[in-house]
Amino acid sequence: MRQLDSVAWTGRWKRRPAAEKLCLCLGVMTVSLAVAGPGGQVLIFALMALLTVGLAGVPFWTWLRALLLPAGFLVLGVLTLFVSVGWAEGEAGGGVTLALVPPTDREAAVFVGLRSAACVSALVFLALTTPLPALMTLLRRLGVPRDVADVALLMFRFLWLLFHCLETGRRSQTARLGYASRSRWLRSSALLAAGLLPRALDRGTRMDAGLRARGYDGSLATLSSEERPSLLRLGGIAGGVLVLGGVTAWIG
Amino acid sequence: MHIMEGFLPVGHAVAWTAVSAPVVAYGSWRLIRTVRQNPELKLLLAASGAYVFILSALKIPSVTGSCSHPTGTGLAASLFGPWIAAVLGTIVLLFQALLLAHGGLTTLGANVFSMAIVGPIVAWSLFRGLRGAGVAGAVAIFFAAALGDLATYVVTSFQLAAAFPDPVSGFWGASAKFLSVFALTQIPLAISEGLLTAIVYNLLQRY
Amino acid sequence: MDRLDPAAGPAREASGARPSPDASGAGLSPGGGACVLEARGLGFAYPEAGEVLRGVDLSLHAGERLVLAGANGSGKTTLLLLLAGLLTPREGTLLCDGQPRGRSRRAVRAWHSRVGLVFQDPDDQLFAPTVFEDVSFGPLNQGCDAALTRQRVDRALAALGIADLAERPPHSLSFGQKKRVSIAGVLAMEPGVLLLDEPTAGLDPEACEDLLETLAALAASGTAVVVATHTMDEAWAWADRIALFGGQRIVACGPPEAIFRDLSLLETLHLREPLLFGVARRLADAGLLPPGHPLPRTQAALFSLLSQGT
Amino acid sequence: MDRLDPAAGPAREASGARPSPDASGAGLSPGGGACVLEARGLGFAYPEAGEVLRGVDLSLHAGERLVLAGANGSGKTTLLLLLAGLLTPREGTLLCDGQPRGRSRRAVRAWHSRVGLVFQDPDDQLFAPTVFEDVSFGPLNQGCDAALTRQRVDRALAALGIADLAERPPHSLSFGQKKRVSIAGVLAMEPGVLLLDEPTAGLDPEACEDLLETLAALAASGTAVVVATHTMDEAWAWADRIALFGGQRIVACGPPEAIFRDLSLLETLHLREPLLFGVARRLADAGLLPPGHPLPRTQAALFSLLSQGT
Repeated sequence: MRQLDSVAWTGRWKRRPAAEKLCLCLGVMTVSLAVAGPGGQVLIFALMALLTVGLAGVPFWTWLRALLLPAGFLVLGVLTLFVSVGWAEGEAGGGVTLALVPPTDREAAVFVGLRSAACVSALVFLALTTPLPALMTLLRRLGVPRDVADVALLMFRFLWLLFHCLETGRRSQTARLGYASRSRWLRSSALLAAGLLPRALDRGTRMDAGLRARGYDGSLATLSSEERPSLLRLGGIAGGVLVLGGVTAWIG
Repeated sequence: MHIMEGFLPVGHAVAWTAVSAPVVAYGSWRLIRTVRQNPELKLLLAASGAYVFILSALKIPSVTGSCSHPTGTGLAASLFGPWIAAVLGTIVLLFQALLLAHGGLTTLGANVFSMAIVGPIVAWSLFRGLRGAGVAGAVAIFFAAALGDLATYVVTSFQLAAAFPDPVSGFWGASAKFLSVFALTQIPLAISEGLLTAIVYNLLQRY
Repeated sequence: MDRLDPAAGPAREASGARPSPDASGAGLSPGGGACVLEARGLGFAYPEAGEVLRGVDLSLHAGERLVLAGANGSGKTTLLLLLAGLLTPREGTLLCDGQPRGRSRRAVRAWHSRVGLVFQDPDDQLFAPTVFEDVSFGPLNQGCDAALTRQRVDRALAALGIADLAERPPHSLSFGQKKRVSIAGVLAMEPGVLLLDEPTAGLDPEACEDLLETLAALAASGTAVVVATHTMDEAWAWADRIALFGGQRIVACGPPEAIFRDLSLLETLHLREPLLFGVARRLADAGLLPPGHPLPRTQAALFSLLSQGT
Repeated sequence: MDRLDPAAGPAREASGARPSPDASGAGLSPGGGACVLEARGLGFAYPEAGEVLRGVDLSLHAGERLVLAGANGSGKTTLLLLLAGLLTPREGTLLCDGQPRGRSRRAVRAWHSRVGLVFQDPDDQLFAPTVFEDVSFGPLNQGCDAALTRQRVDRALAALGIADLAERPPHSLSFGQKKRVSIAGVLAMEPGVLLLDEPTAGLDPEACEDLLETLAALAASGTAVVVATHTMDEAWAWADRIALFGGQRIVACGPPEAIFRDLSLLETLHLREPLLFGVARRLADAGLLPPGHPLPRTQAALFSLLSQGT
């Protein structure tokens, strides 16, 4: 989490308006879900990889690591689709039968895997080039109620404070052999989880006082320093996505 | 159990989003009303939401040895009720997608339905029901957390089965298939999470 | 000791300090700045912890450097919260620019604009995703427009030497950097009084020195700066005036030299004589420093005097 | 300087310190205690932050008081985490009682039992509902039975003078009390090496002194005590030996007097000469202290020498 986040904050494309990157990501996902065939999915995956690692300058290993977690689910999911379950009805000795699905269904399963990989590559592009709060600010501009967006932005801040607390807490427990056996593990985790809740609430109360000292009375307005998205570039991205749609429809 | 980005066909993605959206919208309305009345609750809600996210980073051991992530939304439901918990859960799922590449944007609706709506509601109503029936707090919380977890897992399996029915046995066959594939990891996890939550509950009583 | 609070009676007698007829009043300070903030007979009690402050009098002048010195738990933080208008005193009055503290939303807002408080833990004050956004929060609450806010943020960041951090998220900063950002966030509101709770806690010697220099520059530009600390060496090096805390009250208040000469009082309060002060005083008494100089406030000054004297 | 780490080459030359043929090795210390913990060529890098430690050599002897001195961010905390076996070094070896650090579960467990680490913020360490339960956490995890655990907890609480807090919930304690509880929690595991990260940070002067005395008593009973700090006065007052941190390495390691004589090195590392040391050295050089005495380590000792010398 820390690594993905720090790449997003320090990357070459950090300063590009979040609206443009979100537009690209959602556009590509739409093409992938609605238009593209197997070849198109491979093309999308390659393009997004090129964009993320090549143009946006995300380190290759970071990119690969970000793909690792979804990959596990994908493989398991696709393999499940390869198998068909049947019930043998009414016969003695009958029961559950397992069989490989017919070739067309296998192809369909592989296609789902390819499509998912293409969409994941678009998601990873967004995650690795855009700091999360920029997206929250964008959502607020797009009409998400101010209070909800405020809560989300504050959550982002608190989450690092608590993450630090969790990390050092777990370390200190490890140093005192809290994870030396399975039963101790459960007990130590519970101590940590229980201890974090009052700390989290305490953080909230203290932050409330800290913000009131600066005139907080319910609204968390700040001045964003992000560039406004340019209509020209947004148009360019939309055009690019349309072209991608056309090309993928053509190659199937 | 998160459904990955792009795994659901476009129709299903849209449909689950349409199912979840009204609940989250209603929860948002309640949340806004709450913080307008009481501005300092904004900070407390955010801190609790962050806590829910952080709990998912807490690895717990399950009997089979694999580690995974308790959801924590059940706890949020007990603090703020299931509606506001659904909003916090939605934000958590969005964060997980964008900070961990876990879950996704097109599958957000489906994941919100199973993890931020059904799971917490099952956990919350079980807890209230069991407590009302005179069951001890720790026992009630064990069943609430464990069954809330299992409910999430069952719903996810149904969602996948609806998208990919079995060529031979249809929806129910596919459900059985997905349920059994994920059972190995999810059932021990649900038990672990139930135990963990019960210990946490006991500790919190003493703080 | 040229200022002694009238309420400090018992402890003052116990410590052997001489009572002084000069009660801390309004009006002009010895340094000449106008009185910006004044507390009279302030008392406070927490529902759980009972009474923590009793009969506190304090006046603060523009451009002054005041140190609140006291052991942990002596009530320094509570006093800062009261002065900043975040707690309501149980008794006593608070005046800012001669006006008592009002209860209306508008009055509270005006108070927060005039008296800024920097918390000990910077994480209690940093909430926004980037430094720039965080520092812009205060000015926007004051009703500044975007252009003015931007200008104030830039000025505050420059004053603390952290203009290069503007686009960074708080969670990627070091402790010292966060500290500076939290100060900038208050400074951007351009308060007349800046209160800081243990500002140097957790900083290494160089960062401490830099920060105290920055704060001195702020005071020189007319802001009244109040620093709460338990580090006596810092108080000696930096303060124009020191208010000593003990037993829920301000036990003595005056120029550093007068305060630190009263060893028995310091001991009663579980405080120490500042090392530099103690050494310099004994050297001067032994005739090892050239006569006619005030006691040195920095290590370098002591060493240079020492080389002249011997 | 009787010990200089071989890896400190460039900085050592830059600072003008004399290289020494005596590499920090195993065996007996000058004080005679057996070598309990040893690091050779230790290196570490965080994935986000890059290299933080490089070629660190250090040996630690029973009953020794070692101070790791360095500015914030110089890598002190990382070294403590490595020594405590909580991070795995990227390069180099670690030996405890002459045995290299193993990777088996059993070996890790033995290491954690032998080397204890107290974190800077006690809130990172205190999670149980009562002090007693918190301190019993370590011994129970080591496999002690109830009777032995109780005995160890009582002993640890007594050693830190907090036996009366046993039944209190940690969150109701003052910062100084929490600090003592967090140390007791590690002490109850009876480690041979006790590592403490900035143990006096946030404590007021009296609490600081008390804690350093407690730690000295622990060392006297045979535990090797390592304190990381950026307060040079503390290092001078307390250490048997000082390891100076800078530029990701230990730049110099030796007895305090030798370390602090190298002013240019201290400056390079953004550190300060300890005040008491600086004053005493200058007075001794000027012939104002009686000859033949080691430089005084406390204010009281300086003053008494001064009165003898003049």
